[in-house]
Amino acid sequence: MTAAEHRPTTGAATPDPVLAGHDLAFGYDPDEAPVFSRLSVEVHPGEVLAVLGPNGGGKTTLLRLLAGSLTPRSGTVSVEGSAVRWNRRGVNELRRRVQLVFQDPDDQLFSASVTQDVSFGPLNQGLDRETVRSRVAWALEELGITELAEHPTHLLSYGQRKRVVLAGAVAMLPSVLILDEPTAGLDPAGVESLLETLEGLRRSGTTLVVSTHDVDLAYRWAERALLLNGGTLGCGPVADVLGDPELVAAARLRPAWGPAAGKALRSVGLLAPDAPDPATADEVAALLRH
Amino acid sequence: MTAAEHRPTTGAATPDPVLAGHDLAFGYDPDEAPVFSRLSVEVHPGEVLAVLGPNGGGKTTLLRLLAGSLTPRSGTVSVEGSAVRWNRRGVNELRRRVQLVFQDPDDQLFSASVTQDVSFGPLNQGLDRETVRSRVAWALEELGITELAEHPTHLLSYGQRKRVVLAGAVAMLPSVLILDEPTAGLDPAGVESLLETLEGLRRSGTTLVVSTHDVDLAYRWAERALLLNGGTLGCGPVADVLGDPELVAAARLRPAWGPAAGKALRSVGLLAPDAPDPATADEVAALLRH
Amino acid sequence: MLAIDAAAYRSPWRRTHPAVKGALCGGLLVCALSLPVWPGAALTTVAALGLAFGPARVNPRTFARVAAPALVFILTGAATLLVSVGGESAPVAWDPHGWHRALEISGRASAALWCQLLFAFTTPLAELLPRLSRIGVPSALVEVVALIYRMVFVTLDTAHRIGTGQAGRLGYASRRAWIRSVGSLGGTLFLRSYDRAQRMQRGLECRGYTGELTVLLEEIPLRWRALSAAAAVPLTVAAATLCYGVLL
Amino acid sequence: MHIAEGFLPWQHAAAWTAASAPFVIHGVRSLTRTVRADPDAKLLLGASGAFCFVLSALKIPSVTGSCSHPTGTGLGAMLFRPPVMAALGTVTLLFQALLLAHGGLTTLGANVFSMAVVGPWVGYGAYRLVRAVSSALPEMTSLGLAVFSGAFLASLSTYSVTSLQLALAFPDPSSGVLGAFVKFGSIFSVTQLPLAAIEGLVTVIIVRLLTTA
Repeated sequence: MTAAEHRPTTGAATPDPVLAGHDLAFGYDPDEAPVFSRLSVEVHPGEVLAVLGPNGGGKTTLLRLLAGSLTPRSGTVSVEGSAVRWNRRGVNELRRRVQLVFQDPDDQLFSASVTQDVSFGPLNQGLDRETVRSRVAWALEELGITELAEHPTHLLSYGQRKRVVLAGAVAMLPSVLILDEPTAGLDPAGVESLLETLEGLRRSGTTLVVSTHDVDLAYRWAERALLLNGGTLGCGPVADVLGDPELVAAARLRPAWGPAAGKALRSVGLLAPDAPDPATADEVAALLRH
Repeated sequence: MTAAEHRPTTGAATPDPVLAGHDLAFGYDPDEAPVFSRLSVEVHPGEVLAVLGPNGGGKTTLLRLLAGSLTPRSGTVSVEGSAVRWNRRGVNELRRRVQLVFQDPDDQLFSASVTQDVSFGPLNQGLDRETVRSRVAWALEELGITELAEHPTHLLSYGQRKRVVLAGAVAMLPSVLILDEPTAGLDPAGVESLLETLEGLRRSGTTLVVSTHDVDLAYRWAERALLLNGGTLGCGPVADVLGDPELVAAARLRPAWGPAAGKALRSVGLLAPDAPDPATADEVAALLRH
Repeated sequence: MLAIDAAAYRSPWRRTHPAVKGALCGGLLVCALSLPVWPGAALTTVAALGLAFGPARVNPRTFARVAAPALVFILTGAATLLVSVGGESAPVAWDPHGWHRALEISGRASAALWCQLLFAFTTPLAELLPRLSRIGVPSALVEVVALIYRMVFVTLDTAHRIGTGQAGRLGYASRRAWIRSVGSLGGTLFLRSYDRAQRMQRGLECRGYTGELTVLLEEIPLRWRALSAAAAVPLTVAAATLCYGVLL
Repeated sequence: MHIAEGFLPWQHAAAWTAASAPFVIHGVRSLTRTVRADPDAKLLLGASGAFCFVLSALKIPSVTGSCSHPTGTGLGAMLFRPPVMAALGTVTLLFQALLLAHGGLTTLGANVFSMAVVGPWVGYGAYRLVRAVSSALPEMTSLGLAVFSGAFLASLSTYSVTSLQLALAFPDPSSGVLGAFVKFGSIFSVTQLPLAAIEGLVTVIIVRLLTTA
């Protein structure tokens, strides 16, 4: 579950990004100042990239640009090495490889039954019915909601609807899955169980980009973090970015307990200078007792 | 901001509750098992009571029962000492004194402008226009959104909408303000600023009942906590209830850092046995350096 | 949220092909409307209610609650037949034949109502609507109707929450407040619906939407034996009624 | 006030279905044409249809102290034009029959005729007429008057047609269809006249919100 086992890779020579935005500029209203300009970001294959920042800081806008749901005023988005052309064909090519799951599941659920809804994306990819059927079954299995296959969508709970929408994206077999606030509205147990599912997806090769307000969550799960507030405040390994109290404050976030406790423990010599920060309160307690 | 200064009062002889539920039972579907049965809760004047538990554990149901927006199958709700009668008149009397603010502000915003929306409740109370006008001005002032008075509601940000809805409840001058997940969807800076506002309301005499998933928040802000999962798991001063890892786990919540760190610090002698738990990572760090 | 809809998804007949239920309930409906009321409507009532509370396991309490408004309409409507107006003796008078007509019409209509409810309580719309394109309804219309069905629940949910919020602020405490509340609720719902459509547009575009809402339809095999068994019920009712007429 | 399943003799049910059919087919044609020209309209039509259904499920106060529901036909016609309303109204009535047991399937044609054809056209006509006549008045007054008349008359004409349908099916033994119409009309008018006025007021508030937002 924790990202500890993945972390060492971030220090190595970075592989070619699977998805990248270069010098992106965007504004919703042409008469007003853009949400951001000259924003660049790289997503490495197999990683979890957390995007953090205050409301209105541009998180959702960036995710939508990367998924082809908005067209940048300038700059380029590249997927698997080739730049996206902003015509219908180019955008559809991008959407085949990059799937965006919105925060509100009701924005993406349109069908009355779960199986019908999940089949929508694969059918749009032009797959034959038999392949679609097996994709749907696999996606439901992957999300742990096989038993909901025959359920009507309007009788599902919020958490279940979130999973159905995720299954709809997963069934399209994207290289990159972008999730806007996937844990919003879930209780802590729901968050844990969703994280386990997402971790399973990542293990089977999906790269994840996740926006969140939860610094602690990003800290223990993601490899790299992008701090956004109208522009990039910082981007790099979570320990560097989220461990920097000034950066975190500039992004109007609450500092994570882990780095703060780690810093304090190191300063009193209870933690080696190169050891990772504790990820939970229990780890702090163990170090103290030790 | 922290509740430290308020905590000592909880040890004193408890005053008469301003709002209480006794042996409440409720279920949405008459053919199915109730959400809970025989649930009792007391809210003391001037306190902040935090209600915590998993999604589906009955938090929102309890809040709605206490605010008269659901009728219990059995049991009584008493406000300021007198039991509520479940006829139209009795329920309206309850609603005059107890106001419930929903999690999603869009559920309570339905007018074209902020002033119109905030004046809805006071107008329904049958107050004359002059009184309504001054109530609205005062409520907007109290919520720090006087400058939004003439704004159309659909152009407000999420955080602003939350404040407008709060102003709409506050303008009715309730004795008790019940807030369902007031911090959900806000970024950390937004949470801090909302807490300051709510603390101001509490100082001017409003009792607060707040549901949340955030154990750390409840821990540092509320006096008492009620843990709910289909029934009461525990109710009492936050340090007792949220400091008990077993109770917190039974409510499927993430344990608060404060009590865990406090316990560890006490066990190594860095914190006096009767000293309060640290409320932030910085306090832990300070104790360690000390 | 909607009692019939929720019950239809729990129905043991949910997996039966809609055509089978259509043959059964439609056939019974034809019996109720076209056969002599006695014993046609009575036999239809027995068949429809027997199937509903027997094999289809419909909850009688829910059934009664849902049927009540329609029954009230039938009874008030039938009651008007008891009197006659504008006669020569008096402006309003009892119609001597009124009882007979009122009884006949309420017997017929209530029998028909049970057939309608039997179908509604056992057939989720989600499984009925997509099949409409197979019987020649334009696919664009079928897609819009299926969307309406999905969005009805989202909109109902919104309406319910806003209504609860208004009630909490005493929005239904007086008639005046009530009218004000319903008005602002209706307006808000329209704006939300519009907004919802736009957001769904964006959300579905990300899933490759280019104008067609094609989905995989769960296949329900149409069994001829089931279809003939279903058709046998109305045929039996019809035969019994006709025999009764011939014999007496 | 929907005519319940089986209440009309089958000949009447068939005749009203035939009478509604051209309007509904015209509405469906214009709807599919809209969708074909602009596929994005599909989601908007879906949302509009859902709105019509939910609007007719809202509760409004009635004279007896209990509550009733608005027809929504006037507002629908003013928002979406009568042809589209014929299609959306038919879907709404079908859903009401299958989800709420309000109105029947064999009586669908009769109900469509009163609620998705006559109501919308009368409401729309009244709205346009009053708008034209009151153009000299201040904009908000003119709009308010037109919207009230549209919604009030749409609701009232809907119930008048329903009464007429019942009268044709069950003529009075001594005074015929006219007497029966008076009979059904007077029973319904006790409740429906105030309801139509309330629906008019509610619709004015709705439109006012829509024009300011």
